[in-house]
Amino acid sequence: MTEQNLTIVQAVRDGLYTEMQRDDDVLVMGEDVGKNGGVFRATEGLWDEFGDNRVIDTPLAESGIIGTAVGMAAMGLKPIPEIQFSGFMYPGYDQIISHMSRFRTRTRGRYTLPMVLRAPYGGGIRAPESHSESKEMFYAHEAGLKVVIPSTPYDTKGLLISAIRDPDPVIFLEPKLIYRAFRGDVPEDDYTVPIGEAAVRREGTDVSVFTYGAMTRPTLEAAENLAEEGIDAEVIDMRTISPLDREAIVESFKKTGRAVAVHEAPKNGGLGAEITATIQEEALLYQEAPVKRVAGYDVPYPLYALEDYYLPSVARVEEGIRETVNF
Amino acid sequence: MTEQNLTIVQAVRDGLYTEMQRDDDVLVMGEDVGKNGGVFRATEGLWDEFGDNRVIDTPLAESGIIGTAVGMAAMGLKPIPEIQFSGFMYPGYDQIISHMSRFRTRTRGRYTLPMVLRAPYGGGIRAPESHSESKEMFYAHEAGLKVVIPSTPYDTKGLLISAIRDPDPVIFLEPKLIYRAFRGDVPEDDYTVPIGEAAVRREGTDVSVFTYGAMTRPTLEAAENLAEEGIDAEVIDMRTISPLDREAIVESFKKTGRAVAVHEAPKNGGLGAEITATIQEEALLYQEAPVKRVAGYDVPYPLYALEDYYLPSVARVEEGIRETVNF
Amino acid sequence: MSVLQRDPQDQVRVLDEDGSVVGDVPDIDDETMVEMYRYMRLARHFDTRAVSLQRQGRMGTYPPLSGQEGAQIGSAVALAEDDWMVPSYREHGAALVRGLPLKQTLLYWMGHEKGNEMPEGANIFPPAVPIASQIPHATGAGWALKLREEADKAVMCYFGDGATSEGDFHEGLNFAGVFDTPNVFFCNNNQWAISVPRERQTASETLAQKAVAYGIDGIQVDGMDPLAVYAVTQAALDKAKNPQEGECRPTLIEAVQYRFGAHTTADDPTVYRDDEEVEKWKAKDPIPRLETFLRETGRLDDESVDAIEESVKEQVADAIDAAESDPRPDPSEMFEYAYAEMTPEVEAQYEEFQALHEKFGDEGFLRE
Amino acid sequence: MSVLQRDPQDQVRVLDEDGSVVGDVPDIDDETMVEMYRYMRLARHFDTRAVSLQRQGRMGTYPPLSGQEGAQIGSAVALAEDDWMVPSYREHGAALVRGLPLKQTLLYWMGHEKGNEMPEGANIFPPAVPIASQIPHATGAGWALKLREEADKAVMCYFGDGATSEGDFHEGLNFAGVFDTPNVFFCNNNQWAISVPRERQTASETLAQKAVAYGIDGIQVDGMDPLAVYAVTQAALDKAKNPQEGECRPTLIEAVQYRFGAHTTADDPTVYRDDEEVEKWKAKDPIPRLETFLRETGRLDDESVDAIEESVKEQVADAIDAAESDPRPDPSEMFEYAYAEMTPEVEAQYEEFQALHEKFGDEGFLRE
Ligand SMILES: Cc1ncc(C[n+]2csc(CCOP(=O)(O)OP(=O)(O)O)c2C)c(N)n1
Ligand SMILES: Cc1ncc(C[n+]2csc(CCOP(=O)(O)OP(=O)(O)O)c2C)c(N)n1
Ligand SMILES: [Mg+2]
Ligand SMILES: [Mg+2]
Repeated sequence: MTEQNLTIVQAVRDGLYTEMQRDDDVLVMGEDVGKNGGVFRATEGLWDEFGDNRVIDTPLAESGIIGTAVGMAAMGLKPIPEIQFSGFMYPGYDQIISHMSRFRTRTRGRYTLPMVLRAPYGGGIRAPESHSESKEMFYAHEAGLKVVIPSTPYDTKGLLISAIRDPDPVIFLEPKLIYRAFRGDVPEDDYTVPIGEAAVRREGTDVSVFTYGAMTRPTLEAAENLAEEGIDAEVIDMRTISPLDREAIVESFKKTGRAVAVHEAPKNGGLGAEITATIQEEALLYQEAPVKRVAGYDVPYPLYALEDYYLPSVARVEEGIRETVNF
Repeated sequence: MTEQNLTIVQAVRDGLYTEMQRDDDVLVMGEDVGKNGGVFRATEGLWDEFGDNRVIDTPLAESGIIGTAVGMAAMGLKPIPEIQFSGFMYPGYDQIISHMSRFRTRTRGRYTLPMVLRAPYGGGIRAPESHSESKEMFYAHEAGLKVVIPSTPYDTKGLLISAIRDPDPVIFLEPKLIYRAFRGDVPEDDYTVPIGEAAVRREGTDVSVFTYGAMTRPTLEAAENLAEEGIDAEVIDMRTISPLDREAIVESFKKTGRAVAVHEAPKNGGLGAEITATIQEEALLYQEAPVKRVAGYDVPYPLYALEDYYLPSVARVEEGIRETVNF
Repeated sequence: MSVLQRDPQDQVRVLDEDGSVVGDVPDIDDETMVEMYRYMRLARHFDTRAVSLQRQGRMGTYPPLSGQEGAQIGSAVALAEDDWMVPSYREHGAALVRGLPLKQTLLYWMGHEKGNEMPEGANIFPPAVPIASQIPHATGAGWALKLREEADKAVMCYFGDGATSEGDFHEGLNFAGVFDTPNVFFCNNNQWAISVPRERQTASETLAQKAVAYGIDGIQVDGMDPLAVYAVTQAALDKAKNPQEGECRPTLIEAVQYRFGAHTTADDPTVYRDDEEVEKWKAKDPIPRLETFLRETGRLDDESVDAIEESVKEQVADAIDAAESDPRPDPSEMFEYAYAEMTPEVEAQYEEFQALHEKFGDEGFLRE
Repeated sequence: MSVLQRDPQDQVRVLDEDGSVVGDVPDIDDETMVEMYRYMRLARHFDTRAVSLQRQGRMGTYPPLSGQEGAQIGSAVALAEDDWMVPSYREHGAALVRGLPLKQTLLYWMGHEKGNEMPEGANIFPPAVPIASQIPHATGAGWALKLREEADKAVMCYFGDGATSEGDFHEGLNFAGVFDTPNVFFCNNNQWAISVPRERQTASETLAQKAVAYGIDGIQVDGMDPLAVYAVTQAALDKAKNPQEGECRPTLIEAVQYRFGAHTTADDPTVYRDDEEVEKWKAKDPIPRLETFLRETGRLDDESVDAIEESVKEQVADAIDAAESDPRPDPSEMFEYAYAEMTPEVEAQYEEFQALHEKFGDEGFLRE
């Protein structure tokens, strides 16, 4: 297989391209995805390649975008609506919660929705208000959906292809902070990375650090820094938020007995709580310290002058890990 | 103070009436709240009393209802929009998340939204699809909002009055399963029950059971049943979902060392996870058993023929408590 | 001039309240006309029985349709076999025409998802409870047909007057206009959205004129005149599939009608509306209107009416028997249909559930 | 005949592209006319500077307004002092007229909430980023005035052509129609929603005609003709406050115009539109148009134009200095403004933050 060296956003594009080549039922739709190639260029060139019927610029209406995609998917197409920023999924929230997640159950499988709802998510790019949302739990708390967040170019393409082929609706959130932050090898052909499986990004024995998306990098950086202090942290990238790879969580935790959860989403009701609860339920007896949550604060995400104080920083992650190891 | 013997839905009405009498800026709006008095009769008679300008039947449009209420509140009125069922808050979700929660932060307090968004929530009444939602975490995960769920007539009126007087926006979810299930003494005058304080419903020493809303009653029933088996459970009604009374959680847990969380909301990302995480963070050393979550399953809420299997039943709660005590 | 080229203010009618012809009778063969009548009788009788099942505690909340049979049957009969129908929650009558067995409708309102196992080829979407939320689905479905070059099929979407106030109405129709999708948007304006009257819903004089906002055609029809409804729907479906040069495919039809009964069995309409108003509209009842026309044109007589009455009763009784003797759904269904394949989380919860169920039996779960 | 009683297809104009009078010049005193011109120059110059600040990394993403000054200033000048304005994110020009200092606008786009500390009496809502979401707020604000018997004040809401596709546009205008609120809905149709052209946004011939759906008035105006915009807005505000018998208060104004520059500094319009198109619209530039008129009617001469140019430059330079020398916001603000009183949760997190901040300083947080 030929390898390419791609950024995450290029891997998104490559994943879309690959599946659109393979399967005529796959189409892309949303605001500015056509000629403009998406505001982040995630659909660049696709319109030239596949034309107006498969790369569709829509009116500015998120409920319309998601709702019509539901209708298309029920008819057997495989639409991939893009919402320009995850903070603009809310006007289409009813379609996600009341319909995307429930068509299969509602009809005992007569109608299913093989669709993928993509959106860039997360903070840190000095963007205006509403452009820095990290609210994956709004979707993880709703059964019937799968919620995927990649953190590397390889995973991005592989998970996206899995999502497109998944017979169930998938919410695919892309960490825009690292859309172009680095490159990675990505096979040119199609391949899949399974939904629902976490990845160990750094093996370690002292503490398990669970994270995902754009926080994976500062977490790894913190772990490397702490290695110099003699702390050997295991870093696990969850990759899928729902269904959560609880086996991976428990397995790592049984080894280390200590855990930290890192996410930019608000702490209250964030994935950190769910990870903690899982550890509780399945590995309490291994536990040597409280599970520490290093997360977004429970205040509205500030305008960008303060966003660095809001987001978990390397120092905060380090301190969280230290606190846990030294408990 | 004269006492009345009221149901929860009557206490809602009484709270609205009391505050509307006291404060001309308070008004009620929503679908069928006027002449019809609300589909659950929560606004019965208010239209006769206060007229068309303070008890307002609106067009069928939740984003319009919440969005215009935001505009009214920014201008200093105190609107109390009703959404007919909490499952119909989603079309207005953007207004809740992007605006209700953020006007104060956005303007450094120049504009604030003294509004209360009311909706009946929860399952168990053999209603059609979308009428049994228990998704309080969708709001608790968003900073800038307060989320209140009463479980007794007394609290209902007192918390509702607190919510109306609160300078910040409050989501007030009413457990419709027990709207008319029992009566309680409710003072005729105005009084408040503070937002953010849990209530011990049953003292006990063996295990702390945290619950709220409609699940409070089966939980208390389970606790009574278990008393016969020699298990002495403390039952705590959280009453406010956000901000959560973490002090009450920790205090009770330090006494018992064991905890169960009971809610009808889905388990994954539910309040049980947040309660567990809190215990972890603040009272790990007291812990003698995993925190058990007895919650809604992570599947779409079924049509009513199966809803009893979905909702935590007395037997399920009992078993959860037993498991925790016998760990 | 096509029936669609009228001013949206100008209501299309074929029969007056007495069943006399006041417009162009559409070209429908006799058999189909009688069938329309039979469907209306069937829907009406089903409705009466369903309400009483609910009263007897044998069924949950149910939304009656009496008064709206003309609009439902008249429009559904105009659909071709390959067309699709996207309903709200009140189109039991229209669904019947599409081949959804009454038993299914009963099961749905008895709280079984089984009711939504649409028969292959019926081409019906499941009922949508959140108001107007099905409208974008219909547009998407029509759009899918067009993208697949199957725009010789159309998708009809039903919704109420209240639904026109929701954002999804706006977004769904606007997309249809922009992408010129083969859709018919059929608004059952029954004058009430629960207790909120039509005038409180919007300040526009008609609902049909809202089409102007989307650059599509809008037309108002007497919704209690099944022949007028048929004519208008037929024309709209035709245009959706075969637009002439310069014509748009989608149409918004406002079918003016009345709900005779309660909004649902949980509603008490006497709180918010007068008997007088109800009586006024009952005079427009679509069933006697069509019956008079059919009798007067020799398509129906006492005998055939009696036979229809008999067969309708039997059909409904059989459906009720069948629904009530259907096995309770198994709790496992809750877990089975959430995803194509159970996720580990769902599986673990299913196992926990099974263990509890084994231990406590149904008594451990069922209330009362 | 009121200017509002036209067909929505019929665009109101006062000046043609060369600044010659082709309609009724509204009754505006000389001073105000010159002020309008000055505001437009100020807005244009500010815009140019703001774009270059962004390019130099001194400011974040910024949405330019060049080309849209005629619509913004013409409409805002028509507002009475007590009226309210509910903007989207592009109305820096209109906000200026309302008394929002340029420094505030800069601070906002530099990522400080301080920019939204609207001066007492300016009666401006904070910018709304989610498209169309401010429209229901405007309706609610107008409704609040009416409920308080202060409907001698009106609320003007700005939004773009793209915004008309959102459900909130529909719901907001529909409520305004039903409750007859003192509102003016001002659509800045600048032909593009980022890369999506007006024709892809909706199939309706005009945006103004969407008013028909709400039973309110709609009117299209040349949005690059500040005098026409003033006239139309003035008439709409008048009607909002003092409707005549049978008139509705709300009006939808479609101001047809063009965005000369990028959607925001993050956008590259050459990807999706031709220079030719841009040039065509640049010929309609509102600034020279008004300047010609003012010069030809003796209201402006070289000297006063130069003086305005000077003062405008100075004012913008001062504002930039002031904004850039404003202290960085303190991180504590994040915690302070979430609620009227910090909740225990926020307080605990604030304490945790403070401890970390003390320990690591800003280096523990700031990236790069
Ligand atoms: C989004 C949403 N909001 C509220 C409701 C509650 N509700 C059910 S039916 C109804 C009235 C619907 O009126 P209309 O659209 O005229 O249809 P009809 O019931 O008259 O057929 C309301 C408010 C709902 N189902 N969905
Ligand atoms: C709900 C929502 N969806 C998407 C966006 C992203 N976005 C920002 S501006 C814009 C285009 C707006 O176009 P228009 O309404 O015509 O206003 P203009 O920018 O042209 O002034 C889009 C899609 C947003 N801000 N809000
Ligand atoms: Mg209706
Ligand atoms: Mg625009």
